[in-house]
Amino acid sequence: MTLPLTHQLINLMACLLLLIAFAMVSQRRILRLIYLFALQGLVLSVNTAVVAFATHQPHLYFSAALTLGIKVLALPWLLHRLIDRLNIRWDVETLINIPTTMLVGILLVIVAFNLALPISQLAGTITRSSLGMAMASVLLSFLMMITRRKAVPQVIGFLAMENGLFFAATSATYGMPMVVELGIALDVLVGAFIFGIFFFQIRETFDSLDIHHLEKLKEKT
Amino acid sequence: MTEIVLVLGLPLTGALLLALRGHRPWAAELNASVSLLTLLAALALTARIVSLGPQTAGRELFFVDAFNVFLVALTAFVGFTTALFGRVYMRVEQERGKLTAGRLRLYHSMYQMFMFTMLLALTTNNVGILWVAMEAATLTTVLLVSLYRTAAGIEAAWKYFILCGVGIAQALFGTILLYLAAEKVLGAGGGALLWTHLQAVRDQLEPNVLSIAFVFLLVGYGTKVGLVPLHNWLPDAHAEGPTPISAVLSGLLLNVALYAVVRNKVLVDGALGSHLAGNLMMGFGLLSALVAAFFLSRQTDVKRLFAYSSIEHMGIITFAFGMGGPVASFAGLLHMTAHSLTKSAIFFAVGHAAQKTGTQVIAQIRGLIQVSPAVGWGLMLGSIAILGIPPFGVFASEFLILTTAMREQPWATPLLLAALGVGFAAIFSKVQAMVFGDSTAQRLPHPPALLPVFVHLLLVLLLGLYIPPYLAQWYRAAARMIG
Amino acid sequence: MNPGFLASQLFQTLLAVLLAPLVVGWVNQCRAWLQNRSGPGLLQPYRVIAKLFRKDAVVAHNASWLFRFAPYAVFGCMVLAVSIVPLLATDLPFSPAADVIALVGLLALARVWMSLAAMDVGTAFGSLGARREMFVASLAEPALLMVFFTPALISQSTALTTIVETLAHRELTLYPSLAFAGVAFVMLLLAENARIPVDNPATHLELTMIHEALILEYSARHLALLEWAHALKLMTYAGIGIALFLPWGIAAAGQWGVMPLSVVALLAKLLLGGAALAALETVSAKMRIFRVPEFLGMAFLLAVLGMLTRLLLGSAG
Amino acid sequence: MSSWSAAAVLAVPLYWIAVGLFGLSSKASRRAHARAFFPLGALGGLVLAVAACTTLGADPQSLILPFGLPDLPFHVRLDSLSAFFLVLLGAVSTGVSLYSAGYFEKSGDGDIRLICLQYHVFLASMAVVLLADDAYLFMVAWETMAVASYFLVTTDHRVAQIRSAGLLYLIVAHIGALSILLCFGTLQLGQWSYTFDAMRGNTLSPPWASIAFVLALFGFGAKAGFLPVHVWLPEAHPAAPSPVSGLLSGVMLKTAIYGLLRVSFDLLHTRVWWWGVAALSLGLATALFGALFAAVQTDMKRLLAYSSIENLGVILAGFGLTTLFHSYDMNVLAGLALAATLYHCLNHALFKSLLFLVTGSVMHATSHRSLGKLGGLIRRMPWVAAAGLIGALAIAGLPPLNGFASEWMLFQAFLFSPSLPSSYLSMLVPVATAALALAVAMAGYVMVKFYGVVFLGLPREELAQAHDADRWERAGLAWLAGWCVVLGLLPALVLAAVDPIARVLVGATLHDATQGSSWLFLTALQPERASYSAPLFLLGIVLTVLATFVLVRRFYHGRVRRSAPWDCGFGPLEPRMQDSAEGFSQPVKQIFEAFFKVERLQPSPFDAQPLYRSRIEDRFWYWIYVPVTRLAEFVSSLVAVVHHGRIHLYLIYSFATLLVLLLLIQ
Repeated sequence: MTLPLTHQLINLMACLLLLIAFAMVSQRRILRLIYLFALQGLVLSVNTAVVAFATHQPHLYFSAALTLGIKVLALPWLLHRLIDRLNIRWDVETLINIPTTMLVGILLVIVAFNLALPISQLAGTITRSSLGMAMASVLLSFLMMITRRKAVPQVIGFLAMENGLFFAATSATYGMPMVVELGIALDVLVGAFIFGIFFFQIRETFDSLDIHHLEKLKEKT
Repeated sequence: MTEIVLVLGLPLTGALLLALRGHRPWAAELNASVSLLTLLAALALTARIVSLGPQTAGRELFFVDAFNVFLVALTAFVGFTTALFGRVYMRVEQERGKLTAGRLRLYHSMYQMFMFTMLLALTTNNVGILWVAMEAATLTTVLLVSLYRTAAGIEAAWKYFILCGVGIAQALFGTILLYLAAEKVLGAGGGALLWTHLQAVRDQLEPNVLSIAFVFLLVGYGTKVGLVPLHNWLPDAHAEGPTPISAVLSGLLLNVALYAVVRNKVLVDGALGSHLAGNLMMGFGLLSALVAAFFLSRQTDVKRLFAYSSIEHMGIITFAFGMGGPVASFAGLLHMTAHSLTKSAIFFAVGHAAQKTGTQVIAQIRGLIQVSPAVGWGLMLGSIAILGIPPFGVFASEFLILTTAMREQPWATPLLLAALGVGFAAIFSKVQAMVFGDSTAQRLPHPPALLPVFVHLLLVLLLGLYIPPYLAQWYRAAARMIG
Repeated sequence: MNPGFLASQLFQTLLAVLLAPLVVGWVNQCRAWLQNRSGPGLLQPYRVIAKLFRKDAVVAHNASWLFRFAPYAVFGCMVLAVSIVPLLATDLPFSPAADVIALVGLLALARVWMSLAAMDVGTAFGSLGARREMFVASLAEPALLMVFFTPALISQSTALTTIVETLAHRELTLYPSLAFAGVAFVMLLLAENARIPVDNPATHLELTMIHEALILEYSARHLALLEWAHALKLMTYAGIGIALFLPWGIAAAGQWGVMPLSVVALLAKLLLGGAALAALETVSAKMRIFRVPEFLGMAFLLAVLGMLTRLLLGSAG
Repeated sequence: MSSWSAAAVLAVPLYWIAVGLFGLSSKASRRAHARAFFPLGALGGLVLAVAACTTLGADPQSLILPFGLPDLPFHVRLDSLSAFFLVLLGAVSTGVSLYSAGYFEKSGDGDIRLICLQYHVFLASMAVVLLADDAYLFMVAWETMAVASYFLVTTDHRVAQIRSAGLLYLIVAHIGALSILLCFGTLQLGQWSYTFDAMRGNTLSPPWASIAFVLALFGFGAKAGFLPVHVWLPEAHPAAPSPVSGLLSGVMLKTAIYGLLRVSFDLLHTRVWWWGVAALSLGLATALFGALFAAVQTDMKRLLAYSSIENLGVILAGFGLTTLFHSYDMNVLAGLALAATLYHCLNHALFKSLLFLVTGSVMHATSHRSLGKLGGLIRRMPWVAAAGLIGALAIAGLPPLNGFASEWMLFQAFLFSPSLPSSYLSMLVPVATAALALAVAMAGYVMVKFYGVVFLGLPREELAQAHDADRWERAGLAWLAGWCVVLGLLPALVLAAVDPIARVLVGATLHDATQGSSWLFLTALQPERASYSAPLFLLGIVLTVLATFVLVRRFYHGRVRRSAPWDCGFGPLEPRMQDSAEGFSQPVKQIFEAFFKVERLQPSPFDAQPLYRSRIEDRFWYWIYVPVTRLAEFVSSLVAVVHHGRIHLYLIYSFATLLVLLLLIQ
């Protein structure tokens, strides 16, 4: 059977999301990471809009706009300014080698899909596979946070994870109730601000954003 | 219900006021008085619930029943006493030049903000709002952990932020899945996230989804509870933050996080009809208690020591709730109360001890009862209480938990025994060394605020010897709710 | 209790007290003969005691009341002990007051008094003697109890009277378990009465002496009492041995008719026993002080073996 | 009986707590304080003893107090078993409190107000332990007892050894308490039924009953100092002030015996024969161990502590024998063994506390604890010496004092055990009896050493300042010594007290077990079986001694010349030529070397000032405790690796946890 256009669109968006997640995992340059993050936000908001259109839920349009505002414009801009101020825009960080990361990523995707399978069975919504995708991208962002050695990329990974969650929320459940959406958005914003403050604190204390400075607190073995 | 408005509104307004004027000398008094008012409001709320039973308010946005109202009262109370303690403590810190007025303002406003998020998380009827509040709790405290701007402080705060943030993200995913399952039954819209509704239909929710959801929720909120192996932020944050914050983190935040876990456990058990959630919680609880006990013996920093002891006790409580049944749940609630009262009292005493000796290193704190008997005895009695020695309340709950476990989960008792034994030896050997012997402490500019310590200990003593009937009713009702 | 019983009790006690030095004398005499010496004569112990009583006592400066009281206490205990043991007649009025365990306790009491008194003056010899005495005793006492328990198991009683009646006044049966107990008893008798090979009362050699070191500080009447008590101790052990292992011919109390017969029997047994003891002492050599525990351990072991055989063979054992 | 006495019994603990609180609040000088409050405590003890005495043999009286957990108010019950131990507590505490009035006034260390509070809370908690009728109250009182005594032990907390002793004590006590807790956990039926009544109604399957018994044996054993959990005892008792040592050793250890009896005879119904064998062998091992180690101690309080281990071992052996008989339904014999056990509990309580008080006076007089420095005190402190003599003779098990009477009964009980059905068991008996006899004899050795070295001979150091005990101390000593004599002379009193207990616990009246016993005679089963009469005994000794004395005086009243002791003709004797404590115990060290871990520092013939030192250590320490601590350290070092400081690692943890759980629930 062929799905209606909107559904195909949603699935497409899901694939894009996952793709971007992979791209972020393998991306070395911070600046590009920020762009990718913005792109992901864009995909997210478009997807939200599509869902809104498909299911005629006006409040989802609002949510899409919110996403656009915060995740595509505000946060990337903020991060951009930040890396300028900390002039680390051309920072390149060495990752543990990409192929292994990729391989792990693939495994995660498989796990995620298998987990999502029963749920998608149940989900009578238009969403079938997108939940699995969302979960996969969440796990991927997690993986990214694990592999990064610098503060900023780790934060981006964290925000990307939130994107994945949002995607799951919208596509699997047509979005959470409004008040919750607002609350979550607020938290993300404040969180981003506090991250910013931290960057400066870390910077001025260790004059570097390298996390391996933050490994003093440990048990003496 | 005006009480709820007050309970939530007072800290919020207090936070705003202090954000503007928090650097003034009288800010500490303002902070304390706001907390006092909050406490009064919370008591009024409690009185109402005790008299009228569970209630919803604000278009079902808030729901207060026996379970969370007692946590509300506890939170407000510990918040108040901690504010009293912080009044003196932070003043000394400031005079020793460890803090500027600006940081003090941050501290005061964030303190009230933190109280607000705690109370919101407790009183809300909406799983989503609960999540929001939990996240906000992290955000409000993270800057306080790094208040001293020391390298260690920043590191601790960073770890706290990242780990809890990630954890809480898992919890969000769990919440989404919960919603996904719920809307099948309740239809889309706000209703599908409300306890009151979910409770009603919990046995119709799709078990598959809920089991996965519970895993995410457990890992998410469990991170904030400090369950091993998700606990790694906890000792750092407790050790590096200012002592009042350590007190409220240990005494309140962990409780609230556990509250979230238990709420969800109720739903999931209802849906699955199996004991999956309970078993998971028992496993985590045992693991936490055991690992924390073995950590204890290696600690050299007094606040880290008691942070690990918090992990141990959270493990025991989680185990109790996982075991379920009227007695065990009752014991779990009792242990929650006793633990947060005792542990905060201990942190008060430890704070003063650290200020007197100018260090947190156990090896350099000696003979407290020589210089200031009150601090020494406070620390000694507090430790005795937290180590589960009667007639303090912690023992009462441990008594119930152990005896019940011996009947229902005999396999677990050796592990619990090992955890308690090792923990006892580790903590008491260090505390004895700090309290007894010849002294290294000196005098302080301000007399220590020891009233909170002994008030807490007195209450814990009361819990061990005589639990007032209405309190008992309240515990029973809550235990019945938890099942 | 009727006067007859009381009389027989008094008679036995007096007889024993008066006879005790004679037994010592007899043993020494036999030993002298066996060693081709002409002995000091049977009555030598009496002479010694009499002489000592007539002398002036010398007491160390720092001796306390305990030192001067001890000889009386020891003598008293020994008299009591000898009057408990049924030498001539069973169920004497005093016998229900003490069974074998109490008897052992009584001997221990005497020993403790003596050791304390020896430590009182505070000389090297006193404490040396006390140490050795108490140590030997702490091994010998349990062994002695074990020895008693074998016949006690046989007769289902720890009362000497009952034991003697069971063993003597019923039809004659041979108890192999008693053989073990008998050997153990002889060894204990040697150890407890300061005889060779455990101790040698004839010397004051500090390497070996036990009993003599204890009483080194005593003189005159105190010494006399102690010597007499020592003789009484030997008498008591002899009596115990007789009661346990050759109980025939002991009268029941109050039977004056049989009494002379039993006196004769007693004397005969003492003669034989004394001679045997002397022979034993002559053929064996004094052992080093740290061999003594092995010696006593052997006795202990034999006594336990006796009990075990008794349990193994049941009523036949 | 009358209910006023039960009321009085219940009132005394409260009274004690009140005394303690008043003591805490009073501002009196140390002297006035001690003089004022401790006699009040003694009064409470006296009342308790008398009141409990009158309730002996009456039907149990129970009461429910409106405290405790919501569905579990405090249950209190006073039956004969409790009453017996309450009498013990009352009698001993009377003497000890009287003594303390004099003692704590002189001893400098510690704040008298705190000591007074802790002391009386300690007494009260022991009383409540004996009265409790539900698991919760029992545990509360039990642990309060431990903590109060811990604070008393660490009164002089500036000394490092005392701190470590207290720590060890509290740790062992707490672990023991946990195992008792689990024992109650097995006994309860769930759903808030923690009362002993409910537990009585609950019959467990043999395996569960055995688990409960083993837990109880371990838990109470940790308090009573049975092998291998005895290590705290020789550390804690010397560390405490002497009156406290007296209470610890005399009374607190007995509460463990009480608990053991309560659990295994009252709450558990099932009987398994091997419980008896286990307790019996454990007890005898403990007794021998204690006796041997007591023999080689050089510190007088450690010596007494080890002798406590020995006596508790003897008591445990009696308990084991009782269980053994009872498991084969030989109730009369069980009654006999039980009577012996309880009798010995009472005796040990009296003479051991007496001896600890004696050491207290000696320490005050000389400020020495080490036997190597003492000697000749009988001349400087006659009162204490006299009391000490009675205590020493009694604990050495010599007639006609009380120690002998109980051991006599115990031996009788042992002699009956060949009638056990199983041949193996009856073969076990000779060995057991032998071990018991050896331990008892060794006790005599120990006591001669103790008394001889402390009170006799010449002072090994300059002890000129030594002074006798003051009025209060004398009163306390006299009280305890007097009871040692009385209970020795009139065993019938004790039998009368024990009879109702035997009826309840093992279902046998002692009247069968000790037929024909009268105030004069103590018998086992039938009079011709075995009988012993302490009064006649004493009479005999006194008569003969008097007779000899009079006769000798009458006929040979020669002069008594004082002169220097004989010095073998080589010059003046020095005090140091006497046996030191090490010297006295040297034969034991030599013969039983296998039992000890001896470190000897031998001087070489060329040393300028030759130095000989030998240290005796407890092998159990190296067999059990060191390995356990090592294991714990090892595990914690493993665990510590987890907290490695790298945030990536932590993220991986939560990631892995998440995945594992997700896969788990699939």
